[in-house]
Amino acid sequence: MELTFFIAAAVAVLATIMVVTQYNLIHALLYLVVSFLAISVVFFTLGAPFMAALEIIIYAGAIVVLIIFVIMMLNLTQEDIQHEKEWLKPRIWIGPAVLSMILLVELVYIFTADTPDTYRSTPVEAQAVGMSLFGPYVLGVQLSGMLLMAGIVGAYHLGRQKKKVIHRFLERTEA
Amino acid sequence: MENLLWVIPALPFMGALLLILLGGRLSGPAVSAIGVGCVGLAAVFTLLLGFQFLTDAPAGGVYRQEVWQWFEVAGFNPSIAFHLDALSLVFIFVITFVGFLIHLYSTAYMAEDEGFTRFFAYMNLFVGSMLVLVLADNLLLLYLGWEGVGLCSYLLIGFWYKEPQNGYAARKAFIITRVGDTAMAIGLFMLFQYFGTLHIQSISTEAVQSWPVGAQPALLIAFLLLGGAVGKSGQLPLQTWLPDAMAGPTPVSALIHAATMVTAGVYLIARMHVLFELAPVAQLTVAVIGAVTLLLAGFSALTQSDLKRVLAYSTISQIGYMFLALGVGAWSAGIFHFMIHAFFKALLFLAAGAIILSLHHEQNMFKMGGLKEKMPAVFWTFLIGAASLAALPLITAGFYSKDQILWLALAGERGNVWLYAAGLMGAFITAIYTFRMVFITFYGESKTHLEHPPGTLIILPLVVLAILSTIGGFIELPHNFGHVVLFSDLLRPVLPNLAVDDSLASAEWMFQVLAAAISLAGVLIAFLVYLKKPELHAQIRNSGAAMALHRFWYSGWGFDKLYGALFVQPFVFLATLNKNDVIDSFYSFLTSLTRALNRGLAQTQNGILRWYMMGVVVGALIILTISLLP
Amino acid sequence: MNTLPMEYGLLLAGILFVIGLVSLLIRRNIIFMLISVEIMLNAAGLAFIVAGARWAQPEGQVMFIFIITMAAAEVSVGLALILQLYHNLKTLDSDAANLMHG
Amino acid sequence: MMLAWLLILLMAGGILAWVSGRLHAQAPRWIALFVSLACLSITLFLWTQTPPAISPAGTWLLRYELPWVPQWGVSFSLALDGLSLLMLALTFFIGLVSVLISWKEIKNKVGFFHFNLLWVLAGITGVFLTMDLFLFYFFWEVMLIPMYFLIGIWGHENRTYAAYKFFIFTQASGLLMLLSILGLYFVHGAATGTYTFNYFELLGTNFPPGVGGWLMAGFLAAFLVKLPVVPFHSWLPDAHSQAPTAGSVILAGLLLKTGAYGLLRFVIPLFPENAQAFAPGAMLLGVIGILYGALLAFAQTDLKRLIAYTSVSHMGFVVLGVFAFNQWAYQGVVMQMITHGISTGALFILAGLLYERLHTRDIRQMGGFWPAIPKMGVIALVFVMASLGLPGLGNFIAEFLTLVGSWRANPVLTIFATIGLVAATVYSLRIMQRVFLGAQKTSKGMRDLSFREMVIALPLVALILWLGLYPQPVLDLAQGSLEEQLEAYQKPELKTTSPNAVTLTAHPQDSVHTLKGGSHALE
Amino acid sequence: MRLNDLTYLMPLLVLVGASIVTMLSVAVKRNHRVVFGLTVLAHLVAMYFLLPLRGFTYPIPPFLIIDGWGVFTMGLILATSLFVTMVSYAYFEQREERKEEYYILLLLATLGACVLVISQHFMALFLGLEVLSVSLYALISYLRTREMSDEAGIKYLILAAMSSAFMLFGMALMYAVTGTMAFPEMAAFLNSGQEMPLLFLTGFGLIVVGVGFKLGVVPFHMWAPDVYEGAPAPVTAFIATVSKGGMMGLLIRFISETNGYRYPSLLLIFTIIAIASMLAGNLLALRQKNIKRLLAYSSIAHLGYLLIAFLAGNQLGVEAVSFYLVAYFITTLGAFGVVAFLSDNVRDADQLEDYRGLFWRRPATAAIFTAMLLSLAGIPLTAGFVGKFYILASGVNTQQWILVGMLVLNSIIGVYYYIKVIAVMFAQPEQKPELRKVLHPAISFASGATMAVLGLLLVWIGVFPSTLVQLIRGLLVTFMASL
Repeated sequence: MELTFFIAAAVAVLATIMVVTQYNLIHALLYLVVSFLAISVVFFTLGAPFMAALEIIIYAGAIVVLIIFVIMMLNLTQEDIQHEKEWLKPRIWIGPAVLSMILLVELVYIFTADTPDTYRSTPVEAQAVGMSLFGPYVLGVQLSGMLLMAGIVGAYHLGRQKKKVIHRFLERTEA
Repeated sequence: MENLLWVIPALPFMGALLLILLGGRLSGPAVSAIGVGCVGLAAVFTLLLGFQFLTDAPAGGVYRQEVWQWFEVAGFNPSIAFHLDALSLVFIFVITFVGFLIHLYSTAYMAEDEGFTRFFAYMNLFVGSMLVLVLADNLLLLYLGWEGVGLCSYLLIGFWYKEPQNGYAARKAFIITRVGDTAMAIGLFMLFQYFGTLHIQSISTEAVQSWPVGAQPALLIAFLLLGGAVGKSGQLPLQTWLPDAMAGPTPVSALIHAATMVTAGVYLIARMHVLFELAPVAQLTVAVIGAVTLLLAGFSALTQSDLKRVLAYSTISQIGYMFLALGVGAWSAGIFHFMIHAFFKALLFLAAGAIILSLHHEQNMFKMGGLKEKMPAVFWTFLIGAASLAALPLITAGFYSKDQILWLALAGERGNVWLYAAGLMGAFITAIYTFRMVFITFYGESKTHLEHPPGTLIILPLVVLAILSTIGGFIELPHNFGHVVLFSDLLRPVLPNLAVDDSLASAEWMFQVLAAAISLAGVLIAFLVYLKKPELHAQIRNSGAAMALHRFWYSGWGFDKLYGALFVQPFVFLATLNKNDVIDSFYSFLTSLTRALNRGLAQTQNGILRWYMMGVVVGALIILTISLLP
Repeated sequence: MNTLPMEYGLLLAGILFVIGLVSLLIRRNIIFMLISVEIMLNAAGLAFIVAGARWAQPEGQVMFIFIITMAAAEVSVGLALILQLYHNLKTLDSDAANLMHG
Repeated sequence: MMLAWLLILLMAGGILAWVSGRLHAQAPRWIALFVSLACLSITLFLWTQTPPAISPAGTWLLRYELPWVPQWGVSFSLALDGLSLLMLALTFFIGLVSVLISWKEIKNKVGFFHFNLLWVLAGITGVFLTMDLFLFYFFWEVMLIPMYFLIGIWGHENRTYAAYKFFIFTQASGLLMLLSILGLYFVHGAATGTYTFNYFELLGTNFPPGVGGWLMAGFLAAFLVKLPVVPFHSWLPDAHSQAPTAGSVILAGLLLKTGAYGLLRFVIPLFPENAQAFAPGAMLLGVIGILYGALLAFAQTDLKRLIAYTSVSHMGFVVLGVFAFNQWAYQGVVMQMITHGISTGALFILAGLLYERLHTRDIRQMGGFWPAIPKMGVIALVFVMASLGLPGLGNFIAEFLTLVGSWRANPVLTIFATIGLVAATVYSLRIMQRVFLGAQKTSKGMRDLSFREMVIALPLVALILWLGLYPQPVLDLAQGSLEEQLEAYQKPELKTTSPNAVTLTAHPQDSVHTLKGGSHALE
Repeated sequence: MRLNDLTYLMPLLVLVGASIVTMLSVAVKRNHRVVFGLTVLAHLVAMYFLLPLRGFTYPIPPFLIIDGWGVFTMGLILATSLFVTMVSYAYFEQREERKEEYYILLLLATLGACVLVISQHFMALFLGLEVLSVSLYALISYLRTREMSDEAGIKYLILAAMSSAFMLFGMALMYAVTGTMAFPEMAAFLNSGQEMPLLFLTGFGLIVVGVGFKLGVVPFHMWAPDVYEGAPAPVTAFIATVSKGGMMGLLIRFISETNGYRYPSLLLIFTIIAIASMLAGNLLALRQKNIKRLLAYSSIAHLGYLLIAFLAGNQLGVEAVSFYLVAYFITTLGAFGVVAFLSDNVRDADQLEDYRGLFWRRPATAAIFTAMLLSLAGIPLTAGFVGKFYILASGVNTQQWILVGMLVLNSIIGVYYYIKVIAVMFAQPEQKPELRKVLHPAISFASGATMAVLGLLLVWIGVFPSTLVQLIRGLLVTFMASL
């Protein structure tokens, strides 16, 4: 089990690093899916099988696909990959990376400063999750409904297009 | 009658007020009537009151009248109250009477001037202030008069304001006297601190009781009051304004800068004689200042070419004599000389004014000459005045008053030989420059054309003053020579008598002869150098050292330059340097600092999203780091 | 089940979080930014799962569900916005979107 | 209630004037004139009602109090004593003059102008009347905005800058005072348990060591800036010279006086010991102000700026006197407040009249105006002389009393202050010389005072003469309140015997709960 | 969840219901006026249901708690939102965009803010916050044809999501330490423990990032000017008030419940943030020529002021925060109301030059704007003065001299730019064409009336603060008692 965790964790980290360093959006998204899959394995090892499923279904399944749809709508080309290359110069990433690394070091220090605290991984099954979700936290469910409603209304309003976007060079006619 | 004391100063004030308020609407004669009439009436009242004072002497020798209480703060309660004793009587007599004559003279002198009304308004205001000064029963009221005359002096010196030079002279006079006044004001603060009042009589009595001779505070106060006195009276070291004050119309010079105002210092010292007697060092200083001043001014007078400036320096010099007298404790002698000086100096100025007017405002003696025939009346009166100034023996009043001072400077208990020598030397120089003036102006060849000969209104005051300058001396004669002591008797209740060194008393006649001889010698030298052998004069002048000396004396011993370098220039320099206020630039700096900060910070708002996120990360880092801190 | 220190799970979450953060900071493509945010949110979710597992409570998982919900709502609005922006700016460069500054 | 009416009258009048400006161009003027006249008459009526010499027991002539924010211990508390009455009389007199002087000068936005004018007066009136520190600060700030508008809208060419400067300086110092007011409030509350801003209750507060000084510093900041004292004066020349005539008159005549009033009314009675400790420093500041102001005044070429710097110089006497702690100096200060208000106000009026005629304030372009405008010349002469402290005019009494008093407190500084009189002569005569004497520079458009202008000028002359020759009514009126301020100094043992056991950290128990773990003090 | 709870949740339910009803009505027929009416009505009804909740402390475990503080902040949020709605009508009427979704989003955002301030559980906090945020994303970029609007939206979205991630991570850490997400239990855990675990503190720090972002304080402030500028003026008003105020309400509840004042490092963090916010906000605003950005910077500074009172950590401090929030809300609403009122259908009236001589063209509008600016500057006769006074009082009371000193310094800097705007309004008008096409007066009636009410409120509170003080004290008694 421990080994599974470590392997999955390593895969997740590597896949995520690949996401960050890819120039091609689609490739990056594929790595992202890999990363999500690895994380879902981690969920299993942590005793949250239901969440592992949700991770795959919603993140990898829904959200990534949504993004891919949009990318398709935007009609990206090789040119854009070139742009990505240009944009990802060391001059640009060195500063943020250093800052983030400091942050990481601090986090690592904080996580390891206390004496290691082990736990017994008793799995929390889907039923328990469901019971609490629709028990004490039912208000939360309702609120997330409102959250989704806000998202939908917003996306509906913003996403509306009078004309389909063809290409930025071709399209001249929109209001 | 004594209840009408307030009328004397009130009359000229009323005149001034009338002239100011109605000014534009009055005709020339009406203006003269008001201007001269008020002073004349004041003179009449003075004579009446003086007559009553002399015949029916009041208890304590004082008339006092409180008009109203000025103000009262925590026991400080000066009044608008007048105090008439012998000393002030002498002064108000001179002020109103000589003042009246000069006013009269001015109606003719100023007749053509566009500021005729203004002139009389100022003059009346001056007379009023001066009367307040000498009649005041407390020092604060005295200070009011003191500053009031200063103001009038300023206004009148700058009367012909279109010339910037006159304005400059006027301001110089005001500011320099103000320096002295400041010292005096501090003296008043100290007096108030010690006595809780500024009432002169109370101070005089209490000072004697509470302080021994030589007491520190008395010394300080006496010095401070002396500061005021030297400022007003044009004594060293504040004498520089007086020669320049001649920029005013000549009657002004006669009244203010010769006869009355400049002697206010003498009055003050005489008034506060108690303090000076408690502070012998201060009193000695008075004498020394007097002696030095009379010499310095005398030498300067020797070199002047402007008729009025000669007279101005001679005024300084003569007031030096008065100071000398006061300094050696010859109080009544000083006051006596004041009176006589008022007569003959007014006379001289008025006569000079007559000349100047006739010569179309020409003041340079060297451009005159030969006026003896052209204006005989003026010549003779001028000559009488000059004789009095030069103290020609026996016939002139000046001789008696000056001789008394000289004698007491030597023989008085506080006199010494050095003071006497200085006085004697001064008398010699006086004689020289006086007759230098006479010879250059009236003798020799005529260089000018007489425009309008002086009229009656001009001659009349001259004659009256000439008479006074002659006979005035006979009311006080040395005890080995007639021994008339009317004047000192009059003053005795007010001013202490001076004990005379008996060892010298027998030799008094010798010194009188010496004094007479000295002045005659002076006249002789003047005659030789300026009339008989002008080439001698030129010879002396052209020698190098003499030329330098001449220039030095001519400029009044370089005091103007000195003060300019010491005070005026640094002040002006600082002022112009700091015109825009260095402190302000500190605040401007703060403003630009915030501006710079703004500019710097505005750079961070560059609109780039990644940069904003960096901000968040930095913030998170800082927060985490702080959390990590123990 | 065997035992595993909680710190390992948190470490993984932390590492993923920071990678997401780095990506967010260095990427100029707005879609990449959105993806990076998803990585970060996912890392936070992971941390909740770890914490929930530690206490053997369902709360961690419940929270993860809410996080996913929020991520979905946000991505939908975000993508709509990106479309709109691309429509206006013709680029996905976030640095180009700086009409407003100063 | 009478006191509240004054405020209501002014404020309502202001609004009315503003509104009426839309109906008729002249209406605001008449309304403002009427309002200020009414206020002046009320004040004078109150004056006639007071007994000639007020016994120390009954210093307060009128009191009016309404609860305002009872939760904080703030009340709408007005009170009138001799000092305030004098200040009110001055306020409304100057107000009246300002209305009259603006009659022709202000041509646009007349309604709004008079609104601001009356509201400034209302703020000043409030400052002079209020006996609640919160309310005091309130009015202190109320003065500011309308004044800002007066300068900023109707001022001269550089008005915006001047208005900012004025506003920021006074605002900054005012905030410091607010801090001190609050500190005082809490110190007093912690010590006695009653939280109040009431002046009478705050009197005699004992301070923990070191605290009193800081609290006083806040008050001083506000008052010294307003006064102003070098080196906080730099707003003044700009504000004074850029303001319209009425603005300059009110600034010099009234606004500066609020600083002096604050010193007398608040700093001295509230912090007797600290004030005494600070006295030498304050007096030194005063002397520096006198001399520095004089030096700067001499250098100026802008007439209004010159006059403005003379204010700096003259206000130095006020500081000198306030910290001398004796009757003479205090009476001198009160006289200085009044006479300076009149004389400098008059000088600003003259500058304004000259500006109207010449459209310049540069004295290098003036000169020799006497023959053309002799009336103005005479009046200028009077006030120039007042400015240099000529006896017989009110300013002399003021300065002399101040100096007499300060001599007792500190002779050395008094000597330097007295030297200031010489400097005053130097700059004052410069005005006369450069404007009225010398060769005539221009005669274009020079006309002498009109009837309206004479109506303004003559009362000013009469007043300054009256104050110089018979100031007793004014002195009597002020005496009672001044004695009260001084009482603390005559009985110093009262102040020092009670031990100061209270510390600030003791928090009020009745009104302030602390949250869990709250109420910390940051080190 | 009991049935009884529903009465206490009525205000929230009304908002939820209203948003759904509105959405349905839009689905049937678009009518701006009807939607507007519905929204206004919803606010009024919600406020009506809020009224009886005063004076109780009613926890609805595990998520929510209704107490004085919650009622106060909710009331404030509802009222503010109502004013925003009122101002919005005229603003959106003249734009050809579809207007109706705006009101749905506004209602949802208000709902989120309300949940935020009464939450006592991380989940409720998170959900409330996200409902608010997600609605705001859409609201900010609502005028989607404006590039600036889109740009502001995307900036806000990315940054908000990022800060949410930080916050979530922090919450997870705290949860990992304490094993609970409810505030009371968390407090219990902390009170039992001797020392605050490092992990907990870290979690707290990361939450502060999220909080700081929403509050718009330095260094999380950089979005503020861009979003303020890009968003439609009413939305800007909403962000400046409801979003920030909601977060402030939450912060006070959270810190006081979990007893955060004990931890010096937390106080140090907030002190630094407060000082930096005051300074940066005011300095940045100094030469700003864009009114909306200027107000954004000023809001950064004002949040810094608020933190001073927050840091006082006693009742006086909470009172001060409450009062200041009210004053600040009124002022901000008024100011943005004026901006919205003057805007035309092409762009918002956000340039300083648009205001030149406004006083002589539209005296009433200019007077209200002047009053608002003076209130921001803290000048008497306005509510802002009393608010600032309150804050100073709380600072002086707890002797936070550094903070108080900074407040004074910053007020002075602040005065400059507020006055600058006023000066421009009072400057001589230049020949400049009227900025906007004149709307039918009836349309802007709602805006005009709203602004008049706001102006009156401003002066009323400024002159007679005691009513409000009384109200706040009354409400806070239950809050204090609940602790």
